[in-house]
Parts: sequence; C-alpha cells; structure tokens
Amino acid sequence: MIKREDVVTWLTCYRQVLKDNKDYLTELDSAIGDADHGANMDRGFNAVVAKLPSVEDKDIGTILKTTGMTLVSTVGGAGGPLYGTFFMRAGMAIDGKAELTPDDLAVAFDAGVAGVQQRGKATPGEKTMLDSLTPACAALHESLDGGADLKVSLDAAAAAAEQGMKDTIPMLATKGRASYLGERSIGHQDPGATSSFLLIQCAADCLGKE
Amino acid sequence: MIKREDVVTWLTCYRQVLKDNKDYLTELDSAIGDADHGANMDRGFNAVVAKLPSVEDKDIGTILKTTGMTLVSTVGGAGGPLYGTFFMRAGMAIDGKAELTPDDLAVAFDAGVAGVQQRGKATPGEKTMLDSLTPACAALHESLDGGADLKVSLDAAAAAAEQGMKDTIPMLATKGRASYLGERSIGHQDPGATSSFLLIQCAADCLGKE
Amino acid sequence: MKKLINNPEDVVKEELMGVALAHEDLVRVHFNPDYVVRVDAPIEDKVGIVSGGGSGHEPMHGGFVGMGMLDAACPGAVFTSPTPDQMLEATKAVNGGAGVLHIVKNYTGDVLNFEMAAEMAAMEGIEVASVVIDDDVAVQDSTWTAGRRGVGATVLAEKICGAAAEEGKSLQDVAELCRKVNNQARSMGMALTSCTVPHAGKPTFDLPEDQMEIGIGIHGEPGRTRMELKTADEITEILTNAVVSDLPFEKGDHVIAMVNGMGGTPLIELYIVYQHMVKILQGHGIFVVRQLIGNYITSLEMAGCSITLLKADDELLRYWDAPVKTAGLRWGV
Amino acid sequence: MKKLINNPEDVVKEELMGVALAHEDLVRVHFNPDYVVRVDAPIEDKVGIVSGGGSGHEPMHGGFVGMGMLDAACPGAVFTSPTPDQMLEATKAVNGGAGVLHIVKNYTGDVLNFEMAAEMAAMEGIEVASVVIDDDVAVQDSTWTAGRRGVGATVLAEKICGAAAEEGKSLQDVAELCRKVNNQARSMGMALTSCTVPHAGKPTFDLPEDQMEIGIGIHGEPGRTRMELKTADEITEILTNAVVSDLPFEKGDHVIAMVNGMGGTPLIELYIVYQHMVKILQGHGIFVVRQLIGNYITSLEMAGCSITLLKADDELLRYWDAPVKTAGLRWGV
Ligand SMILES: Nc1ncnc2c1ncn2[C@@H]1O[C@H](COP(=O)(O)OP(=O)(O)O)[C@@H](O)[C@H]1O
Ligand SMILES: Nc1ncnc2c1ncn2[C@@H]1O[C@H](COP(=O)(O)OP(=O)(O)O)[C@@H](O)[C@H]1O
Ligand SMILES: [Mg+2]
Ligand SMILES: [Mg+2]
Ligand SMILES: [Mg+2]
Ligand SMILES: [Mg+2]
Repeated sequence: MIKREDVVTWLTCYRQVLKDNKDYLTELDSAIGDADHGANMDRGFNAVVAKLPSVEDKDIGTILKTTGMTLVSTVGGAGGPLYGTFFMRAGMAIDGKAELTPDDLAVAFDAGVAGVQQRGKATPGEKTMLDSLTPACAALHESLDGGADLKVSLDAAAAAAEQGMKDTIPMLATKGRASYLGERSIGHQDPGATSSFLLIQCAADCLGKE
Repeated sequence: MIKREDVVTWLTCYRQVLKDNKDYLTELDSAIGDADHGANMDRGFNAVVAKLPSVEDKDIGTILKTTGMTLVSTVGGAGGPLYGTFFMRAGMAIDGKAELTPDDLAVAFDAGVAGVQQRGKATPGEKTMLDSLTPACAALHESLDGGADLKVSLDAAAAAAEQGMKDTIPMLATKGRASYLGERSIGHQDPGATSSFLLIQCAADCLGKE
Repeated sequence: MKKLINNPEDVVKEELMGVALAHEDLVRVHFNPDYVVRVDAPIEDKVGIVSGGGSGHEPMHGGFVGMGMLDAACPGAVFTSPTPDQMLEATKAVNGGAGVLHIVKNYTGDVLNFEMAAEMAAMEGIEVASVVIDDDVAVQDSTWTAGRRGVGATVLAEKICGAAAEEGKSLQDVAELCRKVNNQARSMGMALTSCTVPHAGKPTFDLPEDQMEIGIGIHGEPGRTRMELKTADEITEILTNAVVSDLPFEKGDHVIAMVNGMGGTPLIELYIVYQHMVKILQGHGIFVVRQLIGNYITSLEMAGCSITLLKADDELLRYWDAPVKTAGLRWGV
Repeated sequence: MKKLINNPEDVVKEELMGVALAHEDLVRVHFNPDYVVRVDAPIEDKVGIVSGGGSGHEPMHGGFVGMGMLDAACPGAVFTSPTPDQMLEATKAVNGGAGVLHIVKNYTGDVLNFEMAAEMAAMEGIEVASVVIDDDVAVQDSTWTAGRRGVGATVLAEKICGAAAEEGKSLQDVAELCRKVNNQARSMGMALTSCTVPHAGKPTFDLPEDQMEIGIGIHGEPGRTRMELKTADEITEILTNAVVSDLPFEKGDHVIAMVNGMGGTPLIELYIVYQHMVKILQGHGIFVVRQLIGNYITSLEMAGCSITLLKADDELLRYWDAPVKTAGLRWGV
C-alpha cells in the first residue's frame, strides 16, 4: 500500500530532482522553446513543497489536488495548466483515500494523463510530455496486470517513460511552442517529456519501496 | 613658386591619403573619442574635391577659402570648424594671389594655425591637432629663414608634424572629447594631430616639387 | 549575461514596483497574484479588457493599462504566461457589470491559462469573452502547429478595443471588433541577435555575426529560417512582402502600420525600415494612414524588428484616433 | 556589425526620410542642409528653439520637434555634430521675429559649430541666444577638460523651454529658464556594452563580459571608471548618489527624474533601476514628482542607462506639465 508519507516523499524528492535538473530542462527548452521550463517547474514544485505541511495529514486525493492547484497558480506557461491538471485529475480519481493500492495509483495516473490530453488537445507522437506519460501508464498497467509488484511495475513505467522521452528526439513537434520550428524541431528531446520522465522515475524511487 | 595647380593637387592628394587612412583615423578616435574622425575627414575632403573644379581657375586664396567653407558645411564635429577655420584663415592671408612664394605659404599656414587656436581655445600640449600644426609651422619658418628651399623646408615641417603627432601619445588631453578620459587619455595618439600630420606630409609631397 | 537586474527571480516583482511608483496616476499594481489595473477600475457598465502574458515584452501589456486601452494586465514570469488565478483576480477587479474581454496571444501556455481563468470566472458569474490573436505569418497555420502566434496585432487590438469599450460598446461588440482586428492584421518579425532570459543566463540561441533569423517569435523561439545577414532594405522587403501577400493586402487598402523594435534595436534603424516599407507598400498601391514606430512588443534585449499591418476602415481609424492615456501609448488627452 | 541599415553613409538620410514619412502631421524634413522643423514654423512672435547634435541619440533631437518643444533640430552624421549651415538654415526657418534660442550640448564640436552658426545668424540680423547644457557629473569640470558634457538635462530643458516659448515668453526669459534648468539638473550614465558606429563597423570599445563602464558619455566615449559588473541596485546607487551629491540635492527637494535607456536596454530593466532610485531618494528625503522612464537620449544600441534629476519648483513643473506634441514625447493634447 502507498501511504500519504510516500506521496509527500515523492513530491519532495521530485522538487529536488527538478532543482538538480533545472539548467538541463532549460537548456532543452532553449533549443526548441523559450528557455523557461526548468525555472517554471522549479518554481512550481517549490510552491508545492511549501504547501505540503498544510495537507500532509489529509487524504492522498487532497494532497494531489492541492499539488495540482498549486501548480496551476504558480507555474504558468503550458506546463502549469498541464501538470496542474495531471495532479488535480489524479487526485480526483482517488478522492478520499488515505492509502493507495497499486491499482489505485494506476487509475490515478490514467486520470491524470487523460486530463493532460483533454486540456492540451494533444495525442502521443506530437513531441510533448504525453510521449513519456502515456507509455508509462501503459507499462504500469501491463506490469500490474501481469502480476508484478508495485516496485517492479513502477520501474517498468519509468523505463517506458525514459524510452518515450528519448523517442521524442526524432519527432516533429506539432503541439506547443516547438511546433513553430517545423522540421527544425527534429533532433531535440522535448523538455516536457523529460520532466515527465523524471516525475515517473521519482515515483519508482519513492512509491515502490516495499 | 607654388601654382594653383599645385594647391589643387595637394588637396586632391590629401583626399586620397584620408581615404587610405580612414579606418586608421577612426581607430585612433575610437580609443579616445567617438570613432568618427576618419569618416568626418573623408566626407569633408570628398566634398572639397567635388568643389574644386568650380574654383580651380580662381586665385589660391579663393581656393583655400572655398576649401574651408566646404569643410565647415560638410564635416561637423570638432574637426569641421577647426579645419574649416584653418583653410579660411590661410586663404584670407594670401587673398587674391594666383601664385605663392614659400614665405606666402608660411604666412598662410601661420594664419590658419592662429585661427585654429582662436576657434578652439587650445594651446599646444593639450593633445590636439595643434600639436602637429604648431611645430610644423615653426619648422617651416626656421628652415626657410635658414635659406633652405621649399621642398627641404616642407620636409622639415612634415618631420616636425610627425614628431608632434607622436608627442601626443604621452600627453594628457585637456581639450576636446579625449579630455573626458582624464588619465586614460595617456598612451594614445591624437586622431586630429594625425590627420594634421598627413596634411603637412601631403603639402611636402605636392607643393615642394621644384 | 549583462543586465541591469538583481536576482533573476526578482525581475518581475521589481519591475512591477517600478511601474507602481512611476504611474500611480494611471494604474495600481496588485501583488500576489500579480496584476496591473487601471486606477479607476472597475468602471460601471464598461466592458473590462484584460490581457496578459509572459514578462519581457514591455511596454506590452502593463504599459498599455489605462484610459482607452486595457483595464488590467497580468504579467507572468519572463516569457512564461501568467497563471489563471492572476487572470481571475484581474477579471474580478475590472468587472463593472458589462462583462470582461480576455485578449489572448496564441501560445499554448497563454491559451490554456486564460481558458482555465475564463472557466473560473464563469463559475463566479462573470461573463467573459476570449479572443485569441494569431497574426504571425511566419508560422504555418496548419494541423502541424499550435497555430499562428499572437504578436504585433495584439497591440493594435488592445488600443482599438479599449476605445470601443470606453465608448460603451457591449462585450459582444468589443469581442467582435477584436476578431475583426485579428482577421485584418498580419505580422512578421526578425532577429539580428538572441535575447537572454534572466534565469537562463545565456542567449536562447546562437546567431553568428553574419546570420539573421527570419520569422522569429517574441520569446527567442527560432523562426522560419536562418539566413545570411542582409541590408535593411532587403530585410524590409522580406517582412513586408510576407505580410502583404498573406492577408492579402490589396491595391487601394489603407493600413495602420507598426514597425516594432525587439528591444535592442535603436529607433534610428526602425525609421530606416519604416521608410523602405512605405515605399514597398506604395508599389503595391497600399497607403499607410497611421503608424507606430518604436518598441511596443519586445523580446527583452533582442535586436531586430517586426512589421505589422492592419487593414483599416473608418471604424477602426476612429477607434485608433480616440484618446488613450497609458504609460506606453498616449494621445488625445 | 549587426544593424538594420543599408550603406553606413546613408543612415541619417534614410532615417530622416522615415521621419518625414511618419510624422508629416508634426514636422517637415529639409534635406541639404538637413534639418527637421515644425510643420507650422515659423510662428510669429514666438521664440524659436533650435537644437541639434550628432545622430544616434534618437529620439533626441528630431523626435522632440513639435508643439511645446523644439521648433527645429539639426541632425549631424552619427555622433558628429551638425554643421553651421544646417543650424543657420534651421534658425532662419523658425525665426518668427522674437529671436531664436540655440540649446547646445557641451561637446567641442557642437559648441564650435553652433558658435559659427550664431555668428552667421547675427550677420543676417537674427537675434540668437545660446545656452550650453553641461549636466554630466561624470566629468570633472575643470580647466583640465572641455567641461562637463551635456546629456540628459538637454531633454528636460527642451521640454521646459518649449513650453515657455509656446506661452510667449521672451528670448531672454526662455534663455534664462534654460540656464536655470541646466543649473538645477545633473546626470550620470553607465554602459554594459559598447555601441558600434555604423561607418566604424566595430564596437567603439571592448567591455569584457564581467565589466561595466561608469560615467559613460553618449558617444561611446569611455567613462569615469571601468569596474566589475554589479547588480542593478548597486549600479543605481552609484549613479544616484553621484548625481545627488553633486548639485547637491537636499532633503525636501522635489525633482523631475529621468531614467534613460541607452538604446539597447529593455524597459523592464529601466523600471528596476527606477524603483531602486526612488527608494534611495526617499532615504535622502527627496521626492520624485514627475518622471520619464524610457529611451530618450541614446547611444545607438548601447546597453546601459543614465539617471537625470532636475530640482523642480512650481514654475518648472508648470512648464513640464504643459502640453507637448512630438514624436518622442506627447501629453496634454
Ligand atoms: N498541447 C500540449 N499538450 C501536452 N503537452 C504540451 C502541450 N504543449 C506543450 N506541452 C509541453 O509543455 C512543455 C513546455 O513547457 P513550458 O516550457 O513550461 O511552457 P511554455 O512552452 O509555455 O514555455 C513542452 O516541452 C511540452 O512537453
Ligand atoms: N579645442 C580644440 N582645439 C583644437 N583641436 C581640437 C580641439 N578639440 C578637439 N580637437 C581636435 O579634433 C579632433 C577630433 O575631431 P573629430 O573626431 O572630427 O571631432 P569630434 O571630437 O567632434 O568627434 C581631436 O583629435 C583633436 O585633435
Ligand atoms: Mg518553455
Ligand atoms: Mg570624433
Ligand atoms: Mg514559456
Ligand atoms: Mg564626433
């Protein structure tokens, strides 16, 4: 079972990972965007971590919804509404639960990804964060359905996210700022897909402990 | 005797020398001024040479006065009024003469230099064009007074101008734009002293023929 | 990175403090959430107009808040669209009962955040209309992109809609007018140098001494194509012809023209571009009847320019000429 | 060199063509000799005001020609003061019988050329008064220099004297007022980067990434001292304190303040400087009662800023607030 402490750890750990990768994400965004993705994510998760003490004794649904709302109101750009929606929808899907089964987590991730897709009107293959998130969710389901435990399944999700992230390199962007580049977007890894992979990697590290 | 053709040749030759030294003069002016002395002088003497056909059958006084007025109305900056005054006063000093003796030339130069001094309120030693012009005039007089011919005397004047130009390097500027630099003007050759040396050098080449 | 800033994190807050201190006769600045609002907002029965976007494009949008133009502007972090809560608070602050128009530049971030803000405002019972500006001809408007970017036409739309709102036009009419401006305006920009985002600390892109970027956006996003540096006349031709042929503008058209500097280009160069643009337009039989020349929608310290043309009729010209009193644009008062 | 220009030789002519095309409601542009003149000049019985200087400082001076400010401006080549024949023709064009004021920035070239022009105008029977502006505290005013440079105070003097002339004041009064502005104003500037003179083709000076130049003039002349790059707050302190201590401005003073960009610095940074300057002045008990923030007296594309303070009284404020209608400054009309 995933406890709320684990979720708090996940978010806190992701904040640190973002800090460590701030320049890297910004560099990726310089190539095909506007050089702010690192700063945006860093600002957002700093705010989230500052907010956590006020909700860490609430249910996990509330923690995730608060995370989403905090991101919406502090990040801006494309990332703010999209990551915000991810967490808000994920939280809504498991509303009221103080603990999550592995399947609950998969359901929450699914709801989050569906939200991102709905908000941003993108589909996988357009060189966005969906290219890490979608295969990650699929891998999580497949692994859990095959009977693997949470740790193994999250590792599979992270591996799929990483592959998805790398797969954005040869893609032509057709959504977001990178789409303005047309052919010139090819050959660059998408910053949002990268921050999404890091999020799933953190989940594997923090949520799949037992 | 200096004929008006010689004067026309002198001015035409100086135009060419300025063109060749445009970047050099601008570079000197970049160090302690505003990077325009080369372009200013070039613009002015292009205008002078364009004007010459209309006065080349007039007396030498008129040719020099016209040169001065043309410089005043095309150069601007500090150089325009100063070189303009030099030629206007020089022309006035020998007004009506179709030919010049060596002494006439010395008198004309003297008058020109006095005009520069009056207009710019500078004295030698302040790191300006006067630091080439004043020793050049002195050397011309001394050499002619000592019985040397025009060619030799103008060569002496040019040598004195060159020395005067070099002497500006260690000087602290106290007039013109370079004075704003204070101590930092030391170590740089003055652009106006350089264009003045070139003027005297041209005179030696073109007026001192026989 | 050479900038007159303190901590990169504080750039927007400190700029807003400057705006608050400088223009207290025109605007109030609200912090947390951040927005700049007309000193006399809300104005009863007047349509409120809110715009916003990432910072770094000054004077847009904060410099356009005041009588006859915007009621409020929401500044995001540098080049990052603001958040829905800023937009919601600004919308509430300017709602005088006649509804609020959101003027949104077409960037995914701006569109998504304004969308969320409009949903929230609707939940609070405020009538909101949104118009998305997408005038940048450098971007192909196809299913292969997020659509054309919103650039220079935003300035013209804010001026013209501001005048209509001031005159008492309804929300529907002001929104319609805004769409009309967007439909009749086209822009294209170019860069000689990159800008540097403060927290990135180095130029967004490298542009060699002998190269320029054509069709650049306003965030240092690379443009349509990179090419050898050309003369002002040639550059003006590329931009003007791309803009003219897109609408297309036609013989006999009267236009409001903007030659806009990207922040690092001196005025003297913009006038050089302007005079050649006018000549090219004359060749097409197009007449410039009003013009703006200067820095209106910038990309930090980027060197470069953009050209915007708006096909004008009597209605648009009347609103254009109406009084405006903002820090960035002022006449007739 | 990356500039939106054609041939370096044509920069000024082409810019003037742009001004002529853009602002035909405000000015006429005369070529050979070059000057920009109010469309309604000469105005009978009004003192005419003429200024001028090298080009590259736009909007100064051409952008300040119009109702309530200059009657004519003489643009020289880039960074080269104009010639006496330009000034003479401009003086004749604006002489409405009440005499003409020459506002001259203290640079040897400007002073000498305006001196010759005034002599020529006197020969033609026009009464001319000349006031030399020398407000730059970066330069020691001693026998060891050509005196202090004329910088930002020129903009304020042109506005204020323009208003007084518009009101019908005599040549003697307007000249006296101009001297008063000059006596009560001080400025200092700094540069983060050099400018590049078009025909020179490369930066006038080298300034390493981590260095800045304090006390710079407006022509890329090196300044008082070169030092390590500092924060906006520190830079603002250096400039503000140098200016305040020079006059000196005193507790209780009301000032008109200008935070001026050198051409390549974005507005966002100028507002950051402005807010800190206001705080420092508050600490001295000095109140900013009017302000200009933007590019008014520039050095081509140089990055940097200058601060100008003018001790204001009711007379100066009244003239400051009077209507002005020029391309570069406009209010009250
Ligand atoms: N329509 C969309 N759907 C999903 N993700 C998107 C969409 N548009 C952009 N993104 C993601 O957002 C990332 C950029 O985020 P960020 O840099 O924070 O915002 P902005 O592009 O506004 O500067 C992209 O790398 C991409 O992964
Ligand atoms: N008061 C003066 N008297 C004599 N020569 C001067 C004076 N001021 C400046 N100069 C000369 O003028 C030269 C600069 O000329 P130029 O660059 O054409 O004008 P500006 O300084 O106006 O840009 C200096 O190098 C110096 O020799
Ligand atoms: Mg981005
Ligand atoms: Mg010079
Ligand atoms: Mg962004
Ligand atoms: Mg000069």
